[in-house]
Amino acid sequence: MSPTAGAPEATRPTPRYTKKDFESDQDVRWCPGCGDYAILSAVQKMMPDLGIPREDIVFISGIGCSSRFPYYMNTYGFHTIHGRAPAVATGLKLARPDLKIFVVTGDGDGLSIGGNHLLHVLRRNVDLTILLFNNRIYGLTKGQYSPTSELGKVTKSTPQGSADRPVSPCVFALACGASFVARTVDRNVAHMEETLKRASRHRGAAFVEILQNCNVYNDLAWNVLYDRESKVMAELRLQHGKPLVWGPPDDRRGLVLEGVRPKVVKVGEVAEDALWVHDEREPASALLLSQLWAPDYPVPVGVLVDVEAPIYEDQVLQQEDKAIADRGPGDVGQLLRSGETWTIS
Amino acid sequence: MSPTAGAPEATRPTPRYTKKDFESDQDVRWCPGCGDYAILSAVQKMMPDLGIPREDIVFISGIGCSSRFPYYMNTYGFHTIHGRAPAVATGLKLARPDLKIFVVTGDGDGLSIGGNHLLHVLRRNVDLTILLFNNRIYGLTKGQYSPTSELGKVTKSTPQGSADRPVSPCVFALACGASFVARTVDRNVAHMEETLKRASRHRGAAFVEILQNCNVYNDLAWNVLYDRESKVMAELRLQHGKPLVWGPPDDRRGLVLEGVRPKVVKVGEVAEDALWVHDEREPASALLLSQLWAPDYPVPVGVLVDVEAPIYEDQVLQQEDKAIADRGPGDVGQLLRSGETWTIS
Amino acid sequence: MSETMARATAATKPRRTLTRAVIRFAGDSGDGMQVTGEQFTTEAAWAGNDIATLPNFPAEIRAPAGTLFGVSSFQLQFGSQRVHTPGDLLDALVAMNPAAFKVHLTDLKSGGILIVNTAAFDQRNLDKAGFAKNPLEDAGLAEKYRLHQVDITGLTKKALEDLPLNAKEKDRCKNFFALGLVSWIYTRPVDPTLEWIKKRFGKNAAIVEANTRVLKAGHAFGETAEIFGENYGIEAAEMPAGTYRAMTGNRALAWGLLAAAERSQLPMVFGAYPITPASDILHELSMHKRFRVRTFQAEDEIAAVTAAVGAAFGGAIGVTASSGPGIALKGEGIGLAVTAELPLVIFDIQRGGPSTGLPTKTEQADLMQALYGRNSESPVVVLAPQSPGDCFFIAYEAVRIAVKYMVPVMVLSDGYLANGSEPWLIPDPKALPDIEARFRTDPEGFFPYLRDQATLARPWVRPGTPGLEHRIGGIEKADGSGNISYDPENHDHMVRTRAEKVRRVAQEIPPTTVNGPESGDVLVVGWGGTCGAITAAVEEAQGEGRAVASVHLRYMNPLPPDLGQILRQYHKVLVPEINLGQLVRVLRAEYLVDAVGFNRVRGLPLASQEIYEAITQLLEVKR
Amino acid sequence: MSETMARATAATKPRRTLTRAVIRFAGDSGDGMQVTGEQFTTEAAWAGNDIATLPNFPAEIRAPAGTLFGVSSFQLQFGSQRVHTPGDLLDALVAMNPAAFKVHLTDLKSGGILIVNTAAFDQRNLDKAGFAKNPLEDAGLAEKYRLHQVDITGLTKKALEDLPLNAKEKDRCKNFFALGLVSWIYTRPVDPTLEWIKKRFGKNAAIVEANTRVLKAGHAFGETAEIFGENYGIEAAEMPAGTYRAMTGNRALAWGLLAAAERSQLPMVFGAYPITPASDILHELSMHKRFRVRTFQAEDEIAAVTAAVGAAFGGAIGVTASSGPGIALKGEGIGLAVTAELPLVIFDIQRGGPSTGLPTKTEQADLMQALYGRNSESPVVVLAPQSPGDCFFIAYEAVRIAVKYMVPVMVLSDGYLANGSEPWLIPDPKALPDIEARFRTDPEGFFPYLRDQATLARPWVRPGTPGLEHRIGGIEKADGSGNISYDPENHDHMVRTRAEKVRRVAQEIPPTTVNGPESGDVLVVGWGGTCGAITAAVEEAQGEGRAVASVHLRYMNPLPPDLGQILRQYHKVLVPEINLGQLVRVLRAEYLVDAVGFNRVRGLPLASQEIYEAITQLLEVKR
Ligand SMILES: Cc1ncc(C[n+]2csc(CCOP(=O)(O)OP(=O)(O)O)c2C)c(N)n1
Ligand SMILES: Cc1ncc(C[n+]2csc(CCOP(=O)(O)OP(=O)(O)O)c2C)c(N)n1
Ligand code: SF4
Ligand code: SF4
Ligand SMILES: [Mg+2]
Ligand SMILES: [Mg+2]
Repeated sequence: MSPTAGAPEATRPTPRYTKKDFESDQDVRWCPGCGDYAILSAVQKMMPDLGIPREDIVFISGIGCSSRFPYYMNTYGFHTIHGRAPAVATGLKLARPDLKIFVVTGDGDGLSIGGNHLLHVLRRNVDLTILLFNNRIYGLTKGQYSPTSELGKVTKSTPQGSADRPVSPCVFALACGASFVARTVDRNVAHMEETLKRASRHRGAAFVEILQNCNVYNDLAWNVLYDRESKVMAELRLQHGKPLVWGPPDDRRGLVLEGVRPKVVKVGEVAEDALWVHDEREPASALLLSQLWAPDYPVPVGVLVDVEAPIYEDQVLQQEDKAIADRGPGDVGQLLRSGETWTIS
Repeated sequence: MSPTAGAPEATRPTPRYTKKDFESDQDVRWCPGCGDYAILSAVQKMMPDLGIPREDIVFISGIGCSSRFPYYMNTYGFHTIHGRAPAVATGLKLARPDLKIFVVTGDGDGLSIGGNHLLHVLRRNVDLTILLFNNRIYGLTKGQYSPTSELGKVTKSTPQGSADRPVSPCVFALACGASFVARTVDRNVAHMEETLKRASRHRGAAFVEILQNCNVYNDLAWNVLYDRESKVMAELRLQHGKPLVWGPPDDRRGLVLEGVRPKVVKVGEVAEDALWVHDEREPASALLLSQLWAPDYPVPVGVLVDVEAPIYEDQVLQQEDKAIADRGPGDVGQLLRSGETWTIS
Repeated sequence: MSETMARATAATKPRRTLTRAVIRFAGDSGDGMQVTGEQFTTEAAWAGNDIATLPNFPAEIRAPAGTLFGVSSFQLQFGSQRVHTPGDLLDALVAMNPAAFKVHLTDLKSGGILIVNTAAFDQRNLDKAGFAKNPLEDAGLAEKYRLHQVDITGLTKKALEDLPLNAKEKDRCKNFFALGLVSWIYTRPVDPTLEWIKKRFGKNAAIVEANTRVLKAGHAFGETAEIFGENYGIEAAEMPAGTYRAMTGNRALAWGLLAAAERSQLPMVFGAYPITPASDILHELSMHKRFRVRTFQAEDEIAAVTAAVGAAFGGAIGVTASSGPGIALKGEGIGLAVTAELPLVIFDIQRGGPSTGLPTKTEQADLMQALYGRNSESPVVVLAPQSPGDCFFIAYEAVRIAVKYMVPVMVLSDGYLANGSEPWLIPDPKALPDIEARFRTDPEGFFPYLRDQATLARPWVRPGTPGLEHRIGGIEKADGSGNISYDPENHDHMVRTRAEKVRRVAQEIPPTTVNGPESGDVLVVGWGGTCGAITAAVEEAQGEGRAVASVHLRYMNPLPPDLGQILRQYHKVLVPEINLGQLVRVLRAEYLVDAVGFNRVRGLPLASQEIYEAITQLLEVKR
Repeated sequence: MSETMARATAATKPRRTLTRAVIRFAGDSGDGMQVTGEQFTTEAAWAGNDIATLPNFPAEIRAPAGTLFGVSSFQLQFGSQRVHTPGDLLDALVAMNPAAFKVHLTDLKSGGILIVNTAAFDQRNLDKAGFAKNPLEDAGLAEKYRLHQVDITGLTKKALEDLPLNAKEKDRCKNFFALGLVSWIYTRPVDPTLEWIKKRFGKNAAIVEANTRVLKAGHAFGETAEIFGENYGIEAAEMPAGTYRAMTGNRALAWGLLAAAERSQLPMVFGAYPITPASDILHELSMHKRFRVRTFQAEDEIAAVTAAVGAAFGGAIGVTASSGPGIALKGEGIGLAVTAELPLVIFDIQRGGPSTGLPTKTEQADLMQALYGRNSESPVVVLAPQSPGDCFFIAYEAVRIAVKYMVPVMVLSDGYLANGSEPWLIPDPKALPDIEARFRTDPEGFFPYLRDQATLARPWVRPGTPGLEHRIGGIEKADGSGNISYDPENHDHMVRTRAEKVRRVAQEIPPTTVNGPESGDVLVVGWGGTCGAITAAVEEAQGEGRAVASVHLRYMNPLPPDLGQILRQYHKVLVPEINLGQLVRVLRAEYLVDAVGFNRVRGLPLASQEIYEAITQLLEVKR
């Protein structure tokens, strides 16, 4: 019997959903003002467009404020343990390749205790949509620095400043071979929806870093992208096949490559075709791009990479089908009597 | 009292050592023909040149054939548990910044169960020399595929071939912010010694991937770099400040960059200055370089990156010194009476 | 700050003198109930009362205002006699909003004082709390309780009218109105709070002024308002002379480590990964870099414990702390310290489980995990503090034993001890026992697994010592040489040696103190944070002439050598625990006594009343 | 392959008939002793003997030739009566080199057969084994044992002179010379081995020819050489009629899972991270993709167990396997399954510990970890197979219970059961009990924590089922609704409910079989791989008319309901375990019986002889 089957409902016509259909009956328990609210509503809003029956959708999370997410989605959900959501989701996907599975994690859950699982789920390219809420802090435990906190970060656990350099979620994901990597911002609802939609439609492990505000323990950590002034000069909207340009209409900037070193130029001061053109199909270039950050460079926002790669569970299924095609389905009765046996009468 | 002190021997003149001085009295228990033997002897040979008193040197390892390494070094050594050597070494370094600490790990120990610790020790840039013996297999457990095994690898646990794509140790290390990353080969003793020496002298986390042969479970996995024929066309020796060229004298090849895409050219068919010049001070370019592999590209061997970065324990010590400079050394008697107290008579 | 002042407080209305009172402040997470409770605690402490406190807050960081799950509360009992617990039922309850009212009213004694902030009882809040109608309109309420409806919000606003603060800032002061009022009712001196306000808000004059005014306004309100007929005095308790401070369990654990580091002159590395309710130990220690105690916020619990093991290999004191789920992850790392025979201290601040469970609630269910939560025969020493202040001595003792016996020591605290506080008689650090850390430096005849005959400890060697280079690891070792050994007899010998080494720690255990008659009908055996509740219950039974005694264990493994003997002196043994019966299983297996458990697993401390009832029931069974 | 053939074997020299024999093949890791032993096992099996085997190999992959730690051996006992163990002392020892000679000679009975490969006793090998002089030159040797010095290497070379193989390839055949010789000595049929050679080396004719020749040469050597005066016949054992196969514990566990998957028609996900001695379960299952059992080699043990939990959430059977150190890492993940109340099966193939310990040696010291190795009250069902073949039924039973009660089930096997093999009467899969997996599909009145009244199991729901969308997690839940709940009484209720659910599994336990009189002087209680040794010891005592019986537990938690009753029927209770006394503690705590342990922790199975002695000692104490 094929475990991939057994979802006859898959054939039912998918109902026309609205955002409301994805809101659960649970009280939302985040702090007032938390960026997580915006993310929740963006996710709920884009869900209907996926055209997937609600019962075929599962949200898996670890532990953290961010990981409370599944309770608020009117789908199947599992709030698991700290850092392990990618592994739980991998097991679920292996058992049920027919399901649409989201993983929700945080910068601590996904990159501190859970860093290793993130590496391997991306390497395996399991077909999951992974949302990492990056607020550069441990929220739920009341404000210790996280692996994405800036060097010298003063927190409860580092009164004189943290002593370690942060890791960039996108750089990390790309180095782990993620087939889809994007970055978006909690205060940019339209862009979030757009990005989440694309991530959800990608086949394979899709990783999205969502810059999220923890107004209680790390307020305005992403202010460079919130503040009207700084934003125009700091936000680089990625568009496939388009040159990497940003800035106010009267003062457009662009990127050119000097060898492997990206350089900021004023648009117009260089030839159009000298500008670095964004190519989502180029992991190597995405890896360069993902290393850019303000103030020296703009902050790339949008889809960094979107490529096809072998999907773990696809191959597992192919191997099964082949084994069965070659030698027929398993039969325990036969198996027990296979190989050397002898009879005593 | 400063824990960094208490090593008065540090002032003694360092004895003139020979290789023998670093050989322990333990029987070496690797399989005959194992690449680990060559690595052991290379390490023992380069030790005297470090000019560090033997008693100030510690080897920390996890579990695996490779992790048996410390037993064979006549220094201090600790064969810990699977995957945790970087964490053990971090604690040791925090307690004893005066020691020279090596970490020995394998592709399974360091990148499977231990991947997260590797990420964080590199991110923190703890002053450690980390040697990862990459044989693309689990040796000690008798031959299952590892995170560096090629896709489709047939092993005991994957009779129909593995279903996940490998991670590159060097790409991973660079993405984690390693301040020194190099690659060398067990069958190239001279190059190993040279590379290990440089790694040992680097301050901060130095990561060396050693391509190692497991002749029992994964023989000749690196044959492209062993075989005389293929080697000349496959091995790219990195030299700081020199163009990236390789190949036999009569058929030299080189790399040029087309945008961010490296391209193989025949030396001479392009202008000298068009060739991509290796710069160890350029992590971004190292990240590009580290992604190259045979057959489409040569395999870079040597030092990929060597930069200065803030060192975790240095800053911890600075914070202590500052705290003491500002407010004097701690005194428990005072502490207990600090803040609100009241007396009952 | 002189005591004379601590006593002074005007009282023109009639004052009744009580021996003890139990009060609780309850409101929104945002209402500052924790500060209010802590300040009242300080005031009572200054007045010389004995005190026990019980903070209680939601798992959510800042749950939406007005919700039931967002309620935060702080309870304390203070008295002129020894106070063992925060108390069971309340003499007074302050409810800042309907949700707090709903959640906590059930704990108020009938006839108890009930102060409500009427302003908060509007439709929105009533809905959020799920009240169909305003409960204050229920006439029965005023009959059952001494109800005081006070517009705390409004009175606070009024008191601050002319101050240059925005509405939100003003509203934030209202908790101090409640504090002032309750301070008046129980005639506790507000001086320490006035001082605290200065210290805390020093930089911001307006805020200092505002809080000061509101505090005084609340106090004056009690004095003048018609509604309060009388107030209450509670004499200073008979407490040992000396200088006191308020002490919480987590801080005490941290300071105990500092004392051990200072005395032993050893470097200390504290590796931890944040987790409720253990995080504050990391926070506290990281503020004391002057002691050269190195805090390491690791990437996970496994890194935290193995880093501590690495530090121990380097000749430092390796310490790690977590709560249940994190301790579960440390099992393998602890096992490494067991076989490497290195000193290691592990703090387990127990919380409600299993799994994530009830992160902010207390429990005692990790005893079995402490004893057995590792593969194979992997013995460690286990200690348990019996009060917040005792955490200081237990932490120190843990280091002393770990170093002397080269063994891991696990300390079982809990969420109640961690956050609860008590007046603590400040000890003289010099009076603490010595910590014997002798490093081997002599190469002559050295082997890493040679043993001290008294303790069976192997030599501790600091890397850097010439001539002592050696290698150890997690594989079984030949006793003496420490070389890898697969020899069957050696393995059996080593397994027994590691067990015997832990057993030898019994040498360190002082004679067990029995609270009550040396023999009798019922012996109550407890451990950890239930000490106060058990003592109160037992004393109550004793007061009625029952032949009941109690023993409270601080050494859980090994057990005190005299314990078996003591157990046999009583007809019945009762073991109250906040779990399903863990110590009771250990005692039954160890001594074959028919000990029975009293178990409630509610995420709350046990009430002395219910323990008292369990005792009396057991006495009846006997007859 | 007909049995008649299995009986046929020429015998012109005098043949003595024995009832049982214990023999051991010992040599270098490279000498192929495991294959030799396995093949001899097959031969004896075909001859209808009952058998028990004990492979024993070094932790090193291929330790350098000739070293003591590089010695690999394979022991078996075969007989015409029921064989319970691989045997204690040896009737015959084959030593392929000096190291093997040194390590194993001590186990040979005086008067036993000793076959040595003289060619290997050269200076280099003697040095490596630490022999000052060649022990074969010691005259005493031939007096104490029936010594046969055979130049196995040389004779093998000679037999292959004309074959187109290099020296190394030829030398590799020498183990089959020994096999042929021993097959002749014990008149076991070589036919199955000849068959095996064809199958194994089929592609390479030269190798087939070589091994065949050498095997026959060895056989002929025994027949013709002067040195062997006689050989031995061992009749077929009285075994239940039916078709048999050789079965090892790890394969039996894997096949038991396949049977459970087939019967239940549930998908199965097996998550594991390689570790000795559990890896072979992963290897075995990964060869059976036709059963759609999905093996997942995870990045670590935590991912392995949590992936299994994820699969269970998806409506599949989630299984994970490891050994002690890996199980220690899984504690938190198992706790998640406990509170999520999902079916999960965990195999713990116990090995020597603590920490890395003795990876290739056996032990029974993870019982406490299985019961308590998690934070808080986190009960799981624990089962233990009693023989290699029993692993099949236990694995199946584990799935059945996990699914029926929505609970994690831990199976405690060990290195001895995992690699040891026995003749196994092949069962009819259809005769296995049903596996009741009923998925809830009706939205009407659904809540995720509603319970079945008989089992207390909550409903299992497959994501994809319309109208049953729900969310669960590791935080405490309100019974019924499954919503997050911090309510104190609910928590107490849930903690007790999870415990009660595990207790209810007692309904599944058949009446305990007592091997011996229903009351008497000594009852021996065991569990796991010691079954054979205990049975043999008890039968020996019974044979001498002692009032001794034994009970072997397969259900460790909950314990059989009738056990307490049974224990009280004997004056003394003896509990032999390969640990420092774990089950004995459980029995003492549970039943307050003064059970005593017999404990040897050597990484080896217990010898029936030593258990027998422990029994007799206990009998004396009584008198
Ligand atoms: C095993 C374990 N260790 C530690 C914790 C405590 N803990 C809960 S959430 C968290 C970090 C959360 O940070 P992040 O993932 O960034 O989530 P956020 O709250 O910031 O959204 C920690 C350390 C835990 N619950 N379990
Ligand atoms: C906690 C734990 N899990 C699993 C193992 C089993 N194990 C030992 S070494 C190893 C992998 C070794 O691979 P690698 O690091 O590549 O070392 P190699 O033997 O190839 O040098 C595994 C899975 C273990 N010892 N401990
Ligand atoms: S603590 Fe921060 S991240 Fe958590 S809910 Fe509050 S604001 Fe959001
Ligand atoms: S198994 Fe492979 S890696 Fe291990 S010792 Fe043997 S050859 Fe070396
Ligand atoms: Mg965060
Ligand atoms: Mg390897």
